[in-house]
Amino acid sequence: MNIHEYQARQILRDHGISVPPGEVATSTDEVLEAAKRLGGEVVVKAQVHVGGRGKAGGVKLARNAEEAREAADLILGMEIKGIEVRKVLVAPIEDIVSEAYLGIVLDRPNQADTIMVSAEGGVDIEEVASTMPDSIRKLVIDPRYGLLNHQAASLGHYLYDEVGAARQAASVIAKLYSAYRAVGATLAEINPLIVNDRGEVKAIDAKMTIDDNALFRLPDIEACRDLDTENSSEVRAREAELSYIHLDGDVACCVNGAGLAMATMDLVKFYGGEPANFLDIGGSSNPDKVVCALELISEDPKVRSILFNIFGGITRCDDVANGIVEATKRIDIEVPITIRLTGTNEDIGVEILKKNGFEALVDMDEAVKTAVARGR
Amino acid sequence: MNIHEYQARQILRDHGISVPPGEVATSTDEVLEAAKRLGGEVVVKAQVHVGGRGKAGGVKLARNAEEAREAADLILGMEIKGIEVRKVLVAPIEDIVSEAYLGIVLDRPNQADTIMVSAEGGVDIEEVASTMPDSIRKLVIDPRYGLLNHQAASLGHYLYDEVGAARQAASVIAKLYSAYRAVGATLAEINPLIVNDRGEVKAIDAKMTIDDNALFRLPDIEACRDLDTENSSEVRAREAELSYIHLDGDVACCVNGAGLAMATMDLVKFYGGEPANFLDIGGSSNPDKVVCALELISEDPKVRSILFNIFGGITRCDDVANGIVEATKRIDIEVPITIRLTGTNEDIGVEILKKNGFEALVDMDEAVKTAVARGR
Amino acid sequence: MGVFIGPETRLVVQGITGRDGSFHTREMIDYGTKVVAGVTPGKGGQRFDDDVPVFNTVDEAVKETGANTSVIYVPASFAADAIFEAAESEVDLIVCITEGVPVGDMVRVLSYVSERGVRLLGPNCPGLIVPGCCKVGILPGQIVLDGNVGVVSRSGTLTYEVIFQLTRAGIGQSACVGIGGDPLIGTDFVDCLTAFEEDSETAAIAMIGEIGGTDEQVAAEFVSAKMNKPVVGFIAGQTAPPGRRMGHAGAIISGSEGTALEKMRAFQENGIGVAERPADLVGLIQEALSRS
Amino acid sequence: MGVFIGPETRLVVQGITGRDGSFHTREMIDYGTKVVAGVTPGKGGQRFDDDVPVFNTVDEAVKETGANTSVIYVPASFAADAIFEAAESEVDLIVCITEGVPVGDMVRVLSYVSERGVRLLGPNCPGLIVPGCCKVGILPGQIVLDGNVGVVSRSGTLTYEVIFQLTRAGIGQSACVGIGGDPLIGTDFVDCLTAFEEDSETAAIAMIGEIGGTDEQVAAEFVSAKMNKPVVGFIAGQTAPPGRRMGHAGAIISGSEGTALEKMRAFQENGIGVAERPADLVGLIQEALSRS
Repeated sequence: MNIHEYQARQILRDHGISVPPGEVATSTDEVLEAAKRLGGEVVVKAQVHVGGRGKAGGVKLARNAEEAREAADLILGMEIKGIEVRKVLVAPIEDIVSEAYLGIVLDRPNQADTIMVSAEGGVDIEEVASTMPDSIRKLVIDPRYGLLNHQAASLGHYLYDEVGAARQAASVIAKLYSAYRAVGATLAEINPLIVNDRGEVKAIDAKMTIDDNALFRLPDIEACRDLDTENSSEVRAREAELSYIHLDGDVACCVNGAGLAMATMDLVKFYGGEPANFLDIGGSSNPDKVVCALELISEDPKVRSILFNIFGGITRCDDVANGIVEATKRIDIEVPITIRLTGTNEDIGVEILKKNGFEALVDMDEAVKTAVARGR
Repeated sequence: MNIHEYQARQILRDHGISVPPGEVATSTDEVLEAAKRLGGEVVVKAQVHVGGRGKAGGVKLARNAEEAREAADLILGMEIKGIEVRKVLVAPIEDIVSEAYLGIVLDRPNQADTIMVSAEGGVDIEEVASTMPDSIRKLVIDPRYGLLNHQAASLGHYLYDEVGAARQAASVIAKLYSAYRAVGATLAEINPLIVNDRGEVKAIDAKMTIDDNALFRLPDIEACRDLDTENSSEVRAREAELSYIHLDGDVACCVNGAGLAMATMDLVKFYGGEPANFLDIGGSSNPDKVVCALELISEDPKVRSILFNIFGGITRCDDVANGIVEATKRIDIEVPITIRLTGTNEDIGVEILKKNGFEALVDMDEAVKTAVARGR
Repeated sequence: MGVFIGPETRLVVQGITGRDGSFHTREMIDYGTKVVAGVTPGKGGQRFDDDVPVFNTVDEAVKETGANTSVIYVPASFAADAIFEAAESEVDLIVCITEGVPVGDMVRVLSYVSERGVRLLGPNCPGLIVPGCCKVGILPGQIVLDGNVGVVSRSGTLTYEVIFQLTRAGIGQSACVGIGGDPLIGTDFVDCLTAFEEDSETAAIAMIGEIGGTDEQVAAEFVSAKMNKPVVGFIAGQTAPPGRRMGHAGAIISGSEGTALEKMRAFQENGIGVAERPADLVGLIQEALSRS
Repeated sequence: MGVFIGPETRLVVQGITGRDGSFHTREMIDYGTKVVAGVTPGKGGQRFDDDVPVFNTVDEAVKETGANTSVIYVPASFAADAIFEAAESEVDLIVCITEGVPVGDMVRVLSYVSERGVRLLGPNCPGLIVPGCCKVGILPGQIVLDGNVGVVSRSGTLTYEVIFQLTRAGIGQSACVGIGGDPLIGTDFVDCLTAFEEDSETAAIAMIGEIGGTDEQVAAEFVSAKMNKPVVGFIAGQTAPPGRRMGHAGAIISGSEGTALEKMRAFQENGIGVAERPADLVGLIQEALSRS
């Protein structure tokens, strides 16, 4: 789960990192008032979960409150990479002496968390990595000891020659790591980390990605989820513990397991169709999940054919069959349904389907071909 | 540093462990009022830093508030192993179904913290260790991972068959370990850990020893120190960063280094004298420490001879010499002073002493013999 | 012994009394796996299905029954604890079926199991099966066929699909291993390929990957550098839109890394025949077997 | 090479600009130790006494100067950090002079240094000296004499006393090692005895213990089981009242363990000659040398 800059800034603040003040606003009037409170000279920043805001015109400087209002008028409601901007952050402009990059990421090859710092901040770290790879210093954190004080100190000295700034940076690094762990993050970035004209080290922009699997023990963080920025079908899917991503095709896929779901989509494409979604009903399914899945699919007007591809393992075919029967009783499905059902409790599942007038196929390729053909 | 039972109970409570209520009192009237508030049927327990309170008559049960007052009258002011009782804990009597032992100690051979549990609680663990050693289960904690949940759970199941009690005990164990680490303890004991007639697991008596070296970062714990129970000279010594223990002999020893101080005391005894104290002025000494040391010694009326045994290493002989000169100017010392001074900056130190009318010896045995002889 | 499990496997089931645990314990017993113990804290002393003894702790279970392998069906919030417990009890292999384990937990867990020299499979994996002998996890026993093809996969049900198609074509398996699709897992492709290379029952290997991460690329280099047996492969997610999450936390396309195209190219460059569809693996395997 | 240090020792001083650090750095240089670097965070780029380069981190110091040994003179609150830093920088030996390090810190530190295979001496120790060659720590160089007696001690100044008396009697030392009196230390008696047993310069060993703990008992058993060279010993604290703390956190008599009497008996039972007074060690050593 991604959280907004203003939410990440609050988490940093809660962990003792110095972050300049800032206010979130959803209307131009709110921005005007916020800018007045913050002294007039402010930056107005779109709060969206995509990169490249600045280039897209989602970040604007204002010399006074009225300019801030005008900037907000341009930003609020604009679309950045297909996402509508509904909130902006209003923050005072800092006198920046230098900009650095600080990030902590889950490092898959090392199976550990890794801290990255670079004195070349303010631009995308990917860009730094490609243009000035030697400027990035990495530290893999041993999970058994956590971040050691001398390690943070060493990174601080790497970033800044001046001892005061180096010490402040070491402290920010240690606090960011605490925050990262406390909120179950897989990414935490401060970019830029600045030194201002008073020699203070501050976090200007902050970005965090939270491990969805950690949210069950972090209700405060779960509450950061911005449902407005998500597709409403996807929100409902998540609530039903389904994995659903809406796409632009016409063959709806309902599959158990992410890998099989992707392979099914690939096969739809292979046979000349276009998948309407990615939909994984997961393991240990209960019939209600299938009902919710069919509801989501039936609401997509583009869908012309529905394909179930179920290979029972921990998911049982009878549960899915019951779900399909139940769902088709409740919802009026007007497009053809093709069902492929095999694996655990296959016999019972097929029996249930037959009794209710459905046919079940055994071969995946055959099922996909049939579904694509029926969608024409 | 040892802390009192009532203080340890509060630390446990702060860490979420269920501890029955209790009040500290310093007078019989306070005990009467406390007993009334706690429902009358209470236990009155001497708060002293020595073991064997119960056997010494320092713990008494009372059926009502008046009996509690009478018990307090007997306990307050009594001496247990030479320590006067100035405070008592008044706590309600619990309906105890079973008593267990739970302790965490710094385990020197394993260089780790070790948890010990035994279903045979309520008596000294040393006694359990000698009479029923098999009843004690030990768990060495890997400092890199801390106490793992399944380890606490396993100890809970070891203590109690009943799953509710086992789970409560696992929780108490995890919380005690948190408390132990948070307060820099080298010992934390709950004895007995009880199950009451409502199936609740509670800590009845609690004992904690804090690592003196950890106190600098724990002002709240340092505040638990009970200066009343310490020799006032020892308190002043600690404030001056000296290590001082008052003993009953007449040859005062002022030495740098604990090992050399003990060896000096041994040698005083060897040559027929009795050491009046253990006094280690430590390393990196400054002249003020020596002044304080001589002040403490001069206040002991039994002292008939003073022996300095200084072997300079990190301590410099000139610092000590300056201290001796300074102190003898400020304090009127009436007993003979014998000085042995060698090591770092020996020449300068000896020169300073000579200028001020002191002689300095080089040989330790000679110095000790001289000091003992002068004390006769 | 087969790959990681075999006739000498003595299994303890953590979470044996749960919905999934009890269902799959029966499936495993039916398949012939020696399930010697179960663990459910608080249910120690009971017997599962009047047969398998249940213990409060894995340690007791191992001491009392000589279990050498553990399989975990506990909820995600307890999965890390369960792996730690199994690792401390000195079983040789831990198979964690549970999905949804926080990666922050896994960072510590992986360090612990690697230190103790215990093999962990998963989490969020279907487990493994040696056809006709033994299965640990949730792979459906009826779809496998005894033979000489090793199957290793990051996916769950896609693995079943591949096994199913091989079996329908009369191609049996020496062992099938699902390593799981999470970003942090224990046993990886290279571990499994190493085992298959050493396994006398295995003549060829089918490797099923998916988008996200670089494990397939690393495995491909391993194949060309260290393996003599033929390997063929498939990558799921060729049509996945970049930057969108496809269910598995591991299946994220980040920048230029981890696309299906990139992985397929790595396979090709290292002599691994690439299937366009799962069904094409059948032909590739047949060809590989005829060559070897 | 001598015991742990020798002519190839290249020393980095952590806390070189502090009061104790600077004083003892000069002493060590005067004695002939190769002090190649100092570390004081924030003073990187300066030179100590216009000579020794100062760095912000140990890592830089080691990379720039090839230091292989570190000595620590930082305050207690930073000592654990300093040891972690030195251990990570891949020096071979860390000597921690600082006293007052919390044992809770040391539990983690000891696990770390042992994992990394670094030798730690201390904390709260005087360091070590190879007479006429090299010293690391605070042992006064003027009291030692080159010879063939190994001295190992838990104490600080009592060690000096013993060395002083040996030297005055004309008995030289091969190396003198102060292991420190804290309850948790790195290098222990057995480590030092092992090194002395292997060291061709050492003919006999004087071991100085004190009350508290059971290290001397363990060492005594090691001497009788594994050593050929003669060992003599002294225990401080014969007159210490039970249950009172004598300055060193390690010097606590707990229950029946760790009394001077118990330790002296362990020495005797394992063939270690026991001195009643430090001065008696001279005669015991002379006798041991004449026998060997």
